[in-house]
Amino acid sequence: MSLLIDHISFKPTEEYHLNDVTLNFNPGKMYTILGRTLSGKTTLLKTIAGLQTPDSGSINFEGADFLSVPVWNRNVAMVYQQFINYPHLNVIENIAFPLKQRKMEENLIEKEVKEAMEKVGLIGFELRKIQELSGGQQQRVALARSLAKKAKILLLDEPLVNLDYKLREGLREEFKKLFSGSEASNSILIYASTDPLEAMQLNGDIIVIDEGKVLQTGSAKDVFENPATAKVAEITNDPAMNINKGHIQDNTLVMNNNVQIQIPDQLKSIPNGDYQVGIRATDLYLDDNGFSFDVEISEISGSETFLHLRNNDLKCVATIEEVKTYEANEVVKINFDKSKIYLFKETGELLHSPYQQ
Amino acid sequence: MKLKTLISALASVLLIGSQVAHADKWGDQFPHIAATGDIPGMCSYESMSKKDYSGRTLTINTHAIPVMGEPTALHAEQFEKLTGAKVEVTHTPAGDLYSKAMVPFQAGQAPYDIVFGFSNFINDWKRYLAPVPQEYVDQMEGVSASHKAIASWDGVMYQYPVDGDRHYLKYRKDVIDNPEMQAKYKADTGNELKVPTTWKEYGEMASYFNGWDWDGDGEPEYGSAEVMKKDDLMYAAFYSRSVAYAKNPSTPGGFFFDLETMEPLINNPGFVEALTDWVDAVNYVPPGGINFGLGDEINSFGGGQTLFSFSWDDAFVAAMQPDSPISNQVGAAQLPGADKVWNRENGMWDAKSNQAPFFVWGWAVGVAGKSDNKDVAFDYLCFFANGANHQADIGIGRFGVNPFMEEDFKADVWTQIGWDKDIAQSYVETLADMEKSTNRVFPLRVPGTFEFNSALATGTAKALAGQLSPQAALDEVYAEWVAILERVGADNVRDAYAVGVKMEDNEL
Amino acid sequence: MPKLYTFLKYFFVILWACFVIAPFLWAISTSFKDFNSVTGGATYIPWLQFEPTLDGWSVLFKPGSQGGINIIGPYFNSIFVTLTASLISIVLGTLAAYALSRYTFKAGFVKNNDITFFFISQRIMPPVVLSIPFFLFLSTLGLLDSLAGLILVYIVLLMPIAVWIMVDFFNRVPKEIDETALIDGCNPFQAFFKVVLPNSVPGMLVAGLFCIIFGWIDFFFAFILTFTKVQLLPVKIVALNSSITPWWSLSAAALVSVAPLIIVAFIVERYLSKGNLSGALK
Amino acid sequence: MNFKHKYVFLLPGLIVLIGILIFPIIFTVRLSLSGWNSFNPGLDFIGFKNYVRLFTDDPRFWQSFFRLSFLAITTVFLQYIIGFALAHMVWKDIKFKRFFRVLFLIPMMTTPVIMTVIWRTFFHESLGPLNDFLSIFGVQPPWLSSPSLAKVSIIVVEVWQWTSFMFLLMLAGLLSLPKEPFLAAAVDGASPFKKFIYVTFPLMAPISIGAIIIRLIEASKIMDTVFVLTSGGPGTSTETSSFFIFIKGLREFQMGYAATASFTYLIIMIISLTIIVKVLTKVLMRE
Repeated sequence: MSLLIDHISFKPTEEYHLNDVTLNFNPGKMYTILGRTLSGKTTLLKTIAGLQTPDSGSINFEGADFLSVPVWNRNVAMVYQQFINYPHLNVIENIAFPLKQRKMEENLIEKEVKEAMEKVGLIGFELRKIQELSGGQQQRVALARSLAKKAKILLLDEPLVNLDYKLREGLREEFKKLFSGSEASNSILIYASTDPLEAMQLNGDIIVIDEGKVLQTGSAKDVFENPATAKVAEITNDPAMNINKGHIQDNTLVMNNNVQIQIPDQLKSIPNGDYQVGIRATDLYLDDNGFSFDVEISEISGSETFLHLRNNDLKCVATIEEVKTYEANEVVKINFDKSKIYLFKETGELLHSPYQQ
Repeated sequence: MKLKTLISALASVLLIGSQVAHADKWGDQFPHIAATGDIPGMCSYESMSKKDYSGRTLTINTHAIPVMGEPTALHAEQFEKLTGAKVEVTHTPAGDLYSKAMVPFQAGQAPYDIVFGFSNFINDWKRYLAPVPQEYVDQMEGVSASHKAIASWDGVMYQYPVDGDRHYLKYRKDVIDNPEMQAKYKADTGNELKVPTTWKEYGEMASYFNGWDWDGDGEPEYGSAEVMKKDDLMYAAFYSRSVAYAKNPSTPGGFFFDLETMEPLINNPGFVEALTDWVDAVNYVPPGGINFGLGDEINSFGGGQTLFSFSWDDAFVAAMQPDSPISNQVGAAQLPGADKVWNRENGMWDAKSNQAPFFVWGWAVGVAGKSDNKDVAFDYLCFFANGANHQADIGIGRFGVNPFMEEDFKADVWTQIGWDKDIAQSYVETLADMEKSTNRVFPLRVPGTFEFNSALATGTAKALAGQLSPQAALDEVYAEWVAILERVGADNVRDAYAVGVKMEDNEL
Repeated sequence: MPKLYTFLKYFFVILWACFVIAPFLWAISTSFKDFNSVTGGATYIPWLQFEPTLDGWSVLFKPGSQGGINIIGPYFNSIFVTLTASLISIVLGTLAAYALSRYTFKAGFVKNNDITFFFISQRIMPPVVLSIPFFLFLSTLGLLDSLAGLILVYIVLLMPIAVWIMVDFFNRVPKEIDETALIDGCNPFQAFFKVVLPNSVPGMLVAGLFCIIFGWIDFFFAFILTFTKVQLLPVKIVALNSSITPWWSLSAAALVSVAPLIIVAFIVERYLSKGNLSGALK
Repeated sequence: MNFKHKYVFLLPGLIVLIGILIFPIIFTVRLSLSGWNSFNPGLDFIGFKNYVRLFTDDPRFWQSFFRLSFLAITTVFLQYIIGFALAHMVWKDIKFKRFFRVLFLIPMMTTPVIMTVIWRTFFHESLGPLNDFLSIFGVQPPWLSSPSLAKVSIIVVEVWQWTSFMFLLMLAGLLSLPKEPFLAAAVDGASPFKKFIYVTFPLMAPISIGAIIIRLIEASKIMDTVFVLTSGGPGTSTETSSFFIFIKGLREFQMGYAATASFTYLIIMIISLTIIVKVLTKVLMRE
């Protein structure tokens, strides 16, 4: 009963949109595809939906070849990041559209539509025109249409990204509720996102994708704690994990001439050599005894301040848990939470994670 | 067009008609011929009413309303009533008449049973036209020999004579014959003010009467209105000005080409002299006169704006309409001549006074060879030109039907519709004298006529606009003509041109 | 600055309005003149400067035998041909434009843009060039001098315009709408007819208006390809150009021929103001 | 998306167009290799004689082509500038907005071959209103009878008629612009001039390119205006390619040669338009 994607590649131009992707989705679970913009998330969803045909590879659903099934017979549902509805139809007609297309009985349609509208909280808006709704409401309509279909595969392509912060938080909670419901157990849910935080909150299986390639799959916790590569570490953190070249020599981690750290215990077993050193922005803190860094840019986000710092060729971002303005080129003292240091091989594979057993 | 004109013309016609008491039952039924009533003949109203063409449809392409277009439609309606045929008439601007018929002709089609055009289309069209049956030719008693000749090719008539129409001079009698003006002119220039007999005199008078208000209407008047617009009629204006200098009766054998060598003569000093005159004329035409087409010319002279004009009959007859501002103030005369004429045999000017009419005939009409209705078509044309219709038509200026039958050249015909006697007299004499002339030029009617005329128009227009000197312009035309001859074949052109030259040299 | 701009704005707009309207005012005045009032020099105000007459107008409705051109029949021919050809052009053009906007075509070096350019390039050929071949073509089909023949030719004339406008239009309609329709169980045809088409009315309206305008003002093909049975308005009006150019009836005819399109201008403006059109042209 | 259905959408239009046009185009090419004229109608084969004549011995064609380029580029440029300016002016608050909008749309709805007759009377140097008006200032410009002013007159008529086309496209474009960039500019306190240069104009670039190209295509066919207004005169000073082809084809009936000129014209136009599209895209889109 699962969806099997087998060695799929898609290369419409010079660059791969999908590069040898192999994945396995099971019903009743939520999958989050995490990747940057243009990493191939949307292409993957569209390929599953049938809007795009891969150049090679196969897709198998419920034991049958899925690629030969045209999109309109696939029984999938998809919600886009743009609020896509049918502008010439009102709310009710929009939600009923796929059901009518399926030639469902009138009274059954009515029931299903009502149910879906209740779920997304659109009661009272039945006869509104789409243009008369706010962005959030429009997206609810799109969602309701997807839910009413009771599709076996539900694809959500950054459905919240165009909404403002508060709405996003609210809707995301509702999503979680909706998809943990009993009827969801029969469907495969695939949610694409660029936002690592969102991915963590949704708490499903995470698929990290970049340049059309699947980099890592696993539970949210696992991917967060043990990113398979430096790239994954960058993608799964916001701000991206600071990754810099460094080398270990005689129990000292040398980042550059100025920044040299005594190696913590857990890294003692690592042999001397060149590595990529990673540390999350949240694991940097202000410390009068720390290293001197020049502030390049400082930006305030909510209750935090992001500092873009530089010490010679060493660049990093630090998240400071307070709102404070810094001048450019101001010198700040920064220290690292040594226990949170990641080490990657020069080729990028994870060598050491602070969460490693 | 002008309803008032129609009514007043009809009224005067009716008045005279009742006096002469010609009215008969056909005259009652068809007000157009009320003046004369039906005139017996092969194609009279009476004869036509005995034919039954019901169920037949005749299609005609004619000129735009009203010139030729209106009489075509009017006679079509009458013809329908008399014979039961259905006649569909399409109106086309003059410049497009040729192509409108030629395109289907060349495609092997005959969408029109009857096609109107100009006399000089005959060479291109004749192979697509049906010869006029002998019985129709036989009954054309009043049609002059030269008219029949020009409507025919190698003795076979292709164009049914319906219209005369030549170029001649029109002038303002109220100026030229005005003693005050004569005195004033004499005082200022030392010359006599009279009907100009040379183009030089024409130019001098036109310049003198250019740009000031000599008729006291508060607007300035000008010297001359002529077709200077680079269109399909421009060539005729230039040839009219050229004949005096370039048609030498002592050098027969071609005006446009030397018939023997087929060498174009277009850039010889005779033509260059004419073009030099014409370039001067730019100074005494109304503002914008260099862009005048025939319509503008008629508007200008007919509206009382200029002293002179020379082209087809239409302008004269239009100016003589009762409601015209210059009615009975215009005179007709032969085209001006020259004091010298080029002799291409000895390459010198012959210092003799020379004048030659340019027989640029007007409207011509033929029946398509592929037509299924030739019988109806010829009956229609015959009916169009029957005595009663013809006499009524020629008096209506906007109809553009001009005298070509012998009885038309009588002053009474014109005094009857309100012309002053001396004007009518000068008019018919002018036309009749042209007919008698032995030194005349017929328009070019050879394969590629349109190419030759178009090249000429382009060249002369460049000279008028000051882009080229007259000599350089005509040299360019010469080169073009040589190229056309080469493309079309000099022999083909010669064969056709010989027909016209024979008539010019009075050998026919 | 804003004050100066406002002044300049009104100055320029009013100046242009005068320029636009001047020939029409002149035509209105001229249409009530006759030969004598025209050749007497420029005059403008009837009764005061010249004696008005309806001759110029009556010519348009009298039969040829009375020196008129009777435009009623040609008027309806023009309307019929223009509307029919526009309609067919819109239908075919919209379908083709949809394909070019949504799908990828590739045949050798020919891609979507080349096909679009091919459509538009049909308007590069001057009518005079095409007239003879079209004549022979229609003659082979036996469609000369027929409404059907003219419509056929006008489709070639108008479809490129429809394609040009509709490709632009569809490019600005999110393709996710069609995709959603497909996902919701529509095959491509159903997606087009049930979802895309109802939302393309503004675009089709603009395309239609352009087609109507360009069809209505054509002279050349109508002139070459008809003889007697079918005459279109411009051809009939041009037949007023006789040896005497009747300024008065030509003026009246010019006004009569533009009249129905003024209604079109109002429709365009209305939709423009409502914002319906604005999405359609960009 | 890629479904077989795409052909069903594209092909009806394409087939109809090609079906109607294939014959005319092939015929034109074949005709250009023949000596078809009034005397010898028919598709004889004379090789490239016509092309040799056109390229080596017909300065008039090339002069008319360069004149056409001048007229087309000038008129389209003016139409664009004026049309854009007018659209910008009646875009927002102005009194009698709807009246001006409708009025500015009307000229393009007039049939050129008829409307130009009115213009001809308008420019008539002794009977027309224009010089009657100008006589107040004591000038009587020879609108149609001086080679340079005749070009100006043609430009005036073309600009009068087709600025409305630009106006419509530009106004529609302006009305559909997104509001956000303007709000941003307002927040930044940009002057109206700067707002136009940095916000309005870049946003209007794509529609500008489309409008200019389609107008260039249409303006290159300019023919009725010339025919009615000046017949190519004075001299040859206002002849354009279309007019030249018209004279050669439908007046002189040199069908073969006219086809040669047409085909050559078509090729030149397609090449130059392709280049113009590229250049315009570069300039206007600042790519």
